[in-house]
Amino acid sequence: MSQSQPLSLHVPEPTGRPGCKTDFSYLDIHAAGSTPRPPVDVHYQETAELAAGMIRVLDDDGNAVGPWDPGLDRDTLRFGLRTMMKTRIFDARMVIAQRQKKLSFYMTCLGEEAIGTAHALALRDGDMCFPTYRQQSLLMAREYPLVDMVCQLLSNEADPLKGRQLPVMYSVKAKGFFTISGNLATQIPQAVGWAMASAIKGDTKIASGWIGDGATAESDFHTGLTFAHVYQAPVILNVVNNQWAISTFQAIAGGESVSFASRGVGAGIASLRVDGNDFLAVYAASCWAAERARSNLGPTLIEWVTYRAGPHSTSDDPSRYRPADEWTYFPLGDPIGRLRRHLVARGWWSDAEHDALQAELEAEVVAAQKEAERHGTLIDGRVPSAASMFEDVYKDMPDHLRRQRQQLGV
Amino acid sequence: MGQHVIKMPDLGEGIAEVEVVAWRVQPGDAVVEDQVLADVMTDKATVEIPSPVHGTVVALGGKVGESLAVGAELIRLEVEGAGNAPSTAKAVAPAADEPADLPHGFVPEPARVAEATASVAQTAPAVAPPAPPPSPSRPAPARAPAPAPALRAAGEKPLAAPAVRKRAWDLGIELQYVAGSGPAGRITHADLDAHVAGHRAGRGAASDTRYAELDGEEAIPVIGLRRKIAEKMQLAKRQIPHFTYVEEVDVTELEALRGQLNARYGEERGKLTLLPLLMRAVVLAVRRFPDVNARYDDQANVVTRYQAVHLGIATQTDAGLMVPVVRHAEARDPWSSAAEIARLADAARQGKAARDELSGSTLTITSLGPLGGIVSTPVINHPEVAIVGVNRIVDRPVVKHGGMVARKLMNLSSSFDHRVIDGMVAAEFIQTVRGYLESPATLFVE
Amino acid sequence: MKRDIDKDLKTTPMTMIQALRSAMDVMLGRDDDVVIYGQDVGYFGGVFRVTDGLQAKYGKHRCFDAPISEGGIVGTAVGMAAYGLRPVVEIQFADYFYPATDQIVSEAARLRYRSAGDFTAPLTIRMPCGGGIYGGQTHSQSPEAFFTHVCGLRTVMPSNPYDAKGLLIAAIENDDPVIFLEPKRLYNGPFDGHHDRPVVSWSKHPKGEVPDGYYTVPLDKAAVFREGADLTVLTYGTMVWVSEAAAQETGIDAEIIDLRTLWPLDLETVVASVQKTGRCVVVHEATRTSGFGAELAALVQEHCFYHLEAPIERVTGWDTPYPHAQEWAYFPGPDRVGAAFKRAMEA
Amino acid sequence: MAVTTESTTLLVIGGGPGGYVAAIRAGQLGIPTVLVEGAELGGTCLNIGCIPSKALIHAADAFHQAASYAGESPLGIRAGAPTIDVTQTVAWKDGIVKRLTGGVGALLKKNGVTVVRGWARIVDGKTVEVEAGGDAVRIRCEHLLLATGSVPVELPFLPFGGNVVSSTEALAPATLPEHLVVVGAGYIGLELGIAYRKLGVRVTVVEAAGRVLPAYDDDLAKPVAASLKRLGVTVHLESSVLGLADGGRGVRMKNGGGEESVLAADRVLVAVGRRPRTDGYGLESLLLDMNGRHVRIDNQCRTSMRNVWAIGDLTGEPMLAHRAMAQGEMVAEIIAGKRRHFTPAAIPAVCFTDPEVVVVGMTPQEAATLGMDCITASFPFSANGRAMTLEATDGFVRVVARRDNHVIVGWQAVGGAVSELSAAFVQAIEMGAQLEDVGGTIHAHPTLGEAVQEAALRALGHALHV
Repeated sequence: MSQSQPLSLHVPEPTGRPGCKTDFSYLDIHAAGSTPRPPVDVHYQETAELAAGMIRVLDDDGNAVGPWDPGLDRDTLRFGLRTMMKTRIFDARMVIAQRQKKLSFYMTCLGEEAIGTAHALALRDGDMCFPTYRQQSLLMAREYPLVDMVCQLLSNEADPLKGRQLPVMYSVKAKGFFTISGNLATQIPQAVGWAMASAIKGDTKIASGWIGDGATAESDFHTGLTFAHVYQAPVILNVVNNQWAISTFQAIAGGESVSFASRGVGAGIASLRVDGNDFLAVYAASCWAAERARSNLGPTLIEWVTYRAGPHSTSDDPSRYRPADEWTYFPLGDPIGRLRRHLVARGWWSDAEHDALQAELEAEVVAAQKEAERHGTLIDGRVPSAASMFEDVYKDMPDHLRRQRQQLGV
Repeated sequence: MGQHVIKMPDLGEGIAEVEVVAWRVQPGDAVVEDQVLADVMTDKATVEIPSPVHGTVVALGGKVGESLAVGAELIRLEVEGAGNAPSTAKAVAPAADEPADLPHGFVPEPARVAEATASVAQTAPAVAPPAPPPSPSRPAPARAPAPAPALRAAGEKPLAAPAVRKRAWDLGIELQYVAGSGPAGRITHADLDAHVAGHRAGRGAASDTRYAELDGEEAIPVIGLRRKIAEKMQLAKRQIPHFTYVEEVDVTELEALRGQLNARYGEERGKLTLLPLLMRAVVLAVRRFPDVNARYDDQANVVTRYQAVHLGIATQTDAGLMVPVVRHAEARDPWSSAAEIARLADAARQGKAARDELSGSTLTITSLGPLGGIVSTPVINHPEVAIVGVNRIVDRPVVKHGGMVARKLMNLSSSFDHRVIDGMVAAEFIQTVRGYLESPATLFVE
Repeated sequence: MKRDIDKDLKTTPMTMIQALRSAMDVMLGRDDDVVIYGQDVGYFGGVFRVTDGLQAKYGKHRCFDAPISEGGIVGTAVGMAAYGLRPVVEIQFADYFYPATDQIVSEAARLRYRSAGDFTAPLTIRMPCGGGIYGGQTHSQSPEAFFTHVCGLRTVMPSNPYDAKGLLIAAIENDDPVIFLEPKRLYNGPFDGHHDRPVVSWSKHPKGEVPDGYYTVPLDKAAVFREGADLTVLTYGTMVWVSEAAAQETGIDAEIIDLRTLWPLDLETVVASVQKTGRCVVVHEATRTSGFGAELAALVQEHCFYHLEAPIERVTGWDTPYPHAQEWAYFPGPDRVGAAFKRAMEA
Repeated sequence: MAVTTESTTLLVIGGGPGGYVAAIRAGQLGIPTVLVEGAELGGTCLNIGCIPSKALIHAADAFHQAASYAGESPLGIRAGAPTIDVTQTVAWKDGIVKRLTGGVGALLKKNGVTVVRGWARIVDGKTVEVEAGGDAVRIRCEHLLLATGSVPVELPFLPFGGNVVSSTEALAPATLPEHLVVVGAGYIGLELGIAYRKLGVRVTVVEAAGRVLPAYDDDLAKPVAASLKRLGVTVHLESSVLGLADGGRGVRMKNGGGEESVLAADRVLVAVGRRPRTDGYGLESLLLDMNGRHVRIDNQCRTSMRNVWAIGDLTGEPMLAHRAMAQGEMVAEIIAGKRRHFTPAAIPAVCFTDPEVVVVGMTPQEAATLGMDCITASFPFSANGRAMTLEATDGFVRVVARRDNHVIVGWQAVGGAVSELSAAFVQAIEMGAQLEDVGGTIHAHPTLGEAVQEAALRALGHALHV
C-alpha cells in the first residue's frame, strides 16, 4: 500500500438544517401494498427484508392496498380518528396551559398519534405497556379520564401520583400503562421481565415495551433484545423512530444506512419496519406481532417510522437545529390527514363531520381542564400536603421517616 | 374594571433574562384569552406568550430587542373585575405571597431552638409526685456553662418567687447557679442583681473592672518611617552577626567634673549632659582603634575606614527612632557637640531634619537616658560595624582601697560586627573609652 | 397463595450456604410466585453452590440461569415484580452490581413512590460480599454504603446461618426491594480474623443449628450478640466475629450489637446500648470514607452526645482498592479492633 | 362545596379555657390568631363543667337550707317546706353560662382574634380544614396549638343514652329523678350526687375503691363520708356495676363479696373519670409522640412536631382548667419570642363536695415517699369561731413543711367554704414561704383563715387556740 491517507472521523449529519431543505430519500420508502405479509410463525431470518423495507397500506390517494390491509370496520376507523384528534387537541391545550404557568412542563406527541392509538386497539385488556413519555395516545385509546391526566399535569390535590412526578409521567396499572421513568430505556428489560413472568405463570397476557430512536443506544435496549430472544419472551418491542432525539438526528443513534428493525434480526428476533403514520399499517403490524407472541412464538421488534412534528418539550425550539417547515414535506405525511382522506374516500366521513368532531373534542378537553383546575394548580398552592412526601418510601413508614416528618412540622 | 399584569414567565432551566422578539398587539388592542401577545427568546428557544384573560392592552413592558428579567412586568391589560394588580400605572404589584409583616417586637423563636427541643422530655406536673430519682443509666450532665460551685444539692429546685423567676428567664440566667441570701436560700431580686453584676465582671471576681476580660483588637498598617525602621533593623539582624560586650564604668569623677563645668560655664556655654563627654571619649578611642569607625559593604566585601568621626545619635521621636548625625565629632569640643546634638534632635523631632543630617554616620551611640536599663543589646546601624549603648547611672557600693564606698557606676553595652571586629579589638576599644571616662581629665589632654 | 406455617421446628446443623439454600427451598415450596435466577444459579447451582439442587426440585421455570448482564437481571426482575412475582435474583459478586445501579436505584427503589403505590417491586437481590478469601479488588468489596444511601431500599447482612435463613425468608416476604449481602468468608464457618488458625465449621457452633422448616428473623431489628458494660461495638457481618475475638483478647467487656438490618436501622437498640456504656466503636470491612460507619457515628453523636465519655472510634478497611497479596494488612483484624477498644477506654 | 384558603400565624383548635386564654394573650402580643371551636366558646368548663356544676351546687344548697327551716332549725327559723322548679334553676344556670361565654367572645374580638365556628379536621401539621355550614375553609398556619380538652369516660357495658347520663346531661336536668345511681365516687360523682340529694332525690353511689374520693388521702375523705351519711346517701364501696337491668330501669351491681344485686334507678350518672379528646379531628395523622392516651409535651408545651403545641386536659393530669389557662398564656408568650417555661411550684385542686376539699402541693404521704423529712400539723375547724357561726365545724386545715428549713411544701383542707383558702395556700408555696412567714402574719378575726395561721403555729409547736 502506498503511503496511507490520514485518518478522519465520520460524524453523521442530517441532510436538512435551518435554511437548508431536508432530502428525505434516506427513509427508503416503499410503495404501499408492495410488502408481502408472511405467516406469524415465520423464521425470524425471513423477516430480514421486512426489517429493511417498509410496510405501508394507505397509498397517497388514501386507498388501502396490499396484503397487510387489516380490513377494519367503519366504527373502529372512526374511533381511531377520534382518538388521534383528541390526543392532538389535548396536547395543544396543555402547551398553552404551560405557557400560562399552570403546568411546569409538557411534552406533545404531535405527528405520532397513529402509533399508540392503533397499537392499543391491537392489544387486549390486561396486556401491559411499558411506555415512554410520548405514548399518551395509548391512554387516550384506552379512554383513561382526561380529568385524571390533567390533575397529574397540575400536581394538584387530586393528582393520583400525589404531586410526586414530573407532569406527563403517568402511571395507570388499570389501563396497562406502566409507571413512566425519566431514565431512558429502563422499561425495555422490565417489559421483557413482565412477559417472562406471564409465561412462567402460564398466563395469556403479553407485554409491549416502547423506546425512542435515540434511546436505543442505551445498554438496557440491547440487554432487552438478548433476554427477549434467550427466553422467547411474549413481548413486542417498539422503536418509535421519529427522526429526532431533542436536537440529535437519528443517524447519531445508529440509524444511518441500517434500520433499527434490523438490530432485531441480528439478535434473533422477528422484526418489521412500518410506516408509523399509516393507521392501518400500524394496526396490522401490531396484530401480527401480538398474535406471534400470544402463540408462544417469541418476541417481535417493530420500528415505527414517523416524524416528531413538535418540539421535544415545552423547553425546546426545533427551529434552532432543523428546518422549521420540515414536517410539511415529510414524505409519510400527517397520520390524521391520511386516515381522514381514506375514510372520506370510502364514504364514511365528511368535512362537516370532521369540523363538528374537532369542536366537540375541543370542548371536551377544555371542560376536563376546568374541572381538574377546581382541585387546584401549582400556582394556587393547593398541592398534596408535604406530609404525604414521607409515605410510600417503604410499605410501612420506618421510624426515622416519622421523626424527620416531625422535624419538618407538617 | 381592574388591571391584570402578566409577568415574564420563567421558561425553566434557570433562565434569568428573556429578550422580546416581537409584539403581536399594541396598546389599545382588545385581546381574547389564549390569543398570542408576544414572541420572546431565550438562548435556547423562541416562545409565544398567550394571554390568560380577555382584556384591552394598557401598556407594553418593553421595546422589541430589549431583554427583561424573569418576573418583570411583560404586559398590562385592563380586565373585567378586580384584575391582579393595583391600577397605579407605575408601581409593579408587590409579590402577593410576601409573608404578612408581624408587628414590631415579634421575633419568632429561632427555628434552631425549636429543632433543639424536638427531642421531647416530659416533666412531671408539679402536683403529681415529682419524677422518681433519675434512672440507673448515667444521668445526662446539665448543659449550663462551666457551673460555678454548686450552691445547693444537685437536683434541688431553687426557691424563688414567680417575679424573680420570670426576670431570670428574661435575663437568660439559670437560677440553679444564683446564691440565695433569703431564708432557706430563697433568691431575692437583690441576689439576682448581684449575680448579674458579678457575672458581667467575670468569673466570681469583686464587682470592679480591674480584672475584666479584654479582647479588643486593632490592625495598624506598617508604613512610612515605621516600615523603613523595620527593614533596616531586619537587615542588620539578618546580615550582621552581633557580638555584644558589656563593661561597667565608674563615672563618679566624670559626673563630678561635669557638675563643676556646668556650674562654671553653664550660663554662657550651655549645660553639658554626659553624652558630649562620652562622644569625646569615643572620638579619642577611635584614633587607636580605627576599625571601629568604619562601614562594611558585604556585597563588595570592602571595609571602608573613615578618619572623620560622624557620630549617629539614636533619637526617639513621635514618628519613631531616628539617627541624626553629628558630623566631624572629632572637630568638636563637648559644648559644640552638645549644641549640635540639641539642634539635630530638635530638627528630627519636628521632621525638618534634612536627608544628609540623617545619614552618613560612621559610628552610632544609643542611649535610653534615665530608662537606660542595666544591660542592653543594641542593633548596629547597618552598614556600620559598631554601636555604643549607654545604660543608666546607678549608685552602688564598691570595694575600694579595702573598704566599701558608694560610687556612681554606668554600663556600656556595645555591639560589634563580628565579621570584621574581633572580640579582643572590641574589648580593648571599650576599655580605652572606659579609661578616658574613669579619668575625665584625659578627655581634654591630646 | 401461601401455605400455613410449618409446625415442626426440628433443627439440623447447617453451614450458611445450606441455610440460605434451605430458605429458598422453603419459599419456592410455599409460594408459587417465588422465582430464582442469576448467572450459573440454575443447572449448576451457583458458583458458591447456594442454589444447588433447586432447579432439579422445582423445574426450569422457577430456578434458571441468566445472561451475564446485571442490568438485565435486575431490570427483568423489576418487570416480573410489577407483574406480581417475587423474584430472588443473584449478582454473583457484590463487586459486579455497578451496571445494575440504574435499575436498582432509579427503578426498583422508586417504583412504589413514583406510582403512589400503583406499582411495587417486592424483589430480593442476593450478593456475596466481603473479603478474607484472597479475592482481590473485584471479589472482596463490601458496597453496603451505596445501598444504605438510597431511600426505598432495605439493606440486610446476616452474620450466621440461623439469621441468614430467617432474614432471607423475611426479605423474600417483604414487599420492599431488599439488598441481601452475604459475607463469603462466613459461608462455611465463623471467622474471627485469625487467618493463620484452622477454619472452624458452623457445624460445631450453636448458631449453626438451623430449623428445617419455615421461620423468620424480623427485619429492622438488631441483635445484642454479646452483653457487655465497658463499651458498645456497632458492627455486622464478619466483623461481629472479629469484634468478639478482640473483646476476648483485650479482656474489655464489649457489648457487641449485630445490626443484621443496616437500613432502616434499629436506632433504639443502638442508643440504649451506647447510653449504657458511654463509649462506642464502629467496625466494618468496607473502606472508611463515607462508609456506613460514618452514618452510625453521626447518629450516635446526635442521640448520645451527653453520654459519650470518649470520641467514637471507627475501625474500617483502608481507603484503598482491596489488595490481593496484602489481604491481611487490609482486612481489619482483631488487633486493630482491640487497639480501638483500648483507645476508647483510655480517652 | 367551595374551599377557601386563609393563612395565619397561630391556629388554636378548641375554645375552652386553655384555647381562649392562649388566643387572647396572643392577640395582646400582636400575633395574628385564628381560633376554631366546634361547640361553644368556654369549652367544658364554662358550658358543661365547672361553672354550671357550681351553680347547681349553690342552688341545691339553698334549697337544702330552706328545707331545714321546715323542721327543727337550731337557728329558730320556721318556714314551710320549699318546692323547686328545676327548669327555672337550669334557666338561671344557663343565664350565667351565656354571660360568661359572651364575655369570652367579646374578649377574643377585642384582641383581634378571628373565631371560626365549626369542627376542625387536621390535614397536616400546619393545615386545618373547618366544615362550617356546607362550605369548607382551609387554614394554613405557622404554629398549631391543640387545646381539644377531654370528654367523660364511657363504660362499654353502660353506654350513655336513655336514662344513663354523663355529667353534661346531669347539669341540665329537665326533671329530677326519683332515684339516682351514681357510678364512681370521684369528685364529679360526689359533687353531683350531693347536689341531687340536697334537691330531694334518693341517691346511691357505687365505687370500686375502698372509700370515697379515693384520689385524696383518708383524713380528707372521712368528713365527706360522714356528710354523705348525714345526708342519707347510700354508698356501696368495693362494688362495681355490671350493666343495666330490667329494661333500663335498674342497674346490676356486684359488691365486694361478689354477690350481685339490682338497684332500681330511673337515672344513672356515670362519672368514672375523663379521657383526653384525641379522636374525630385527625390528630392521629400527625403521628405525635404520645404518653399513654395523652399527647406528650415538654416543659414548654411543645409536642414532638416542630411548632405544634398542646395544652390542657389533652396533655394529661392534673386535668384542671387553671392549669390549661396558665399553659395557654405561656405558649402565646413563647411564640411571641419570650423565654418561658411551665414549672409552677404547685397547682391547687378543689373539690366542691359538702364539705369542700382543697389539695395544694405535697401531702404528708407524698413527701414521705420522696424521702423528705417533714413536719405535719393540722388545725380543726371545731376550734375556729367563724366556723361555728357558719354551722361548719367539720374538717381541718393541714400544713406540710420541711423540718430542716420550715419551707412549706403542702397545704390541704376540708370543710365548709375552704375552697376560697386555696389562694392563700398556693401563694405561700409559690413564694417559698416558711412556717414563720404564715405564723407571723396577722390573719383577720374572726375568719376561717385564722385556722391557716394556727396550723402554721401548731407546726412550729406553739399554737394558741388548740
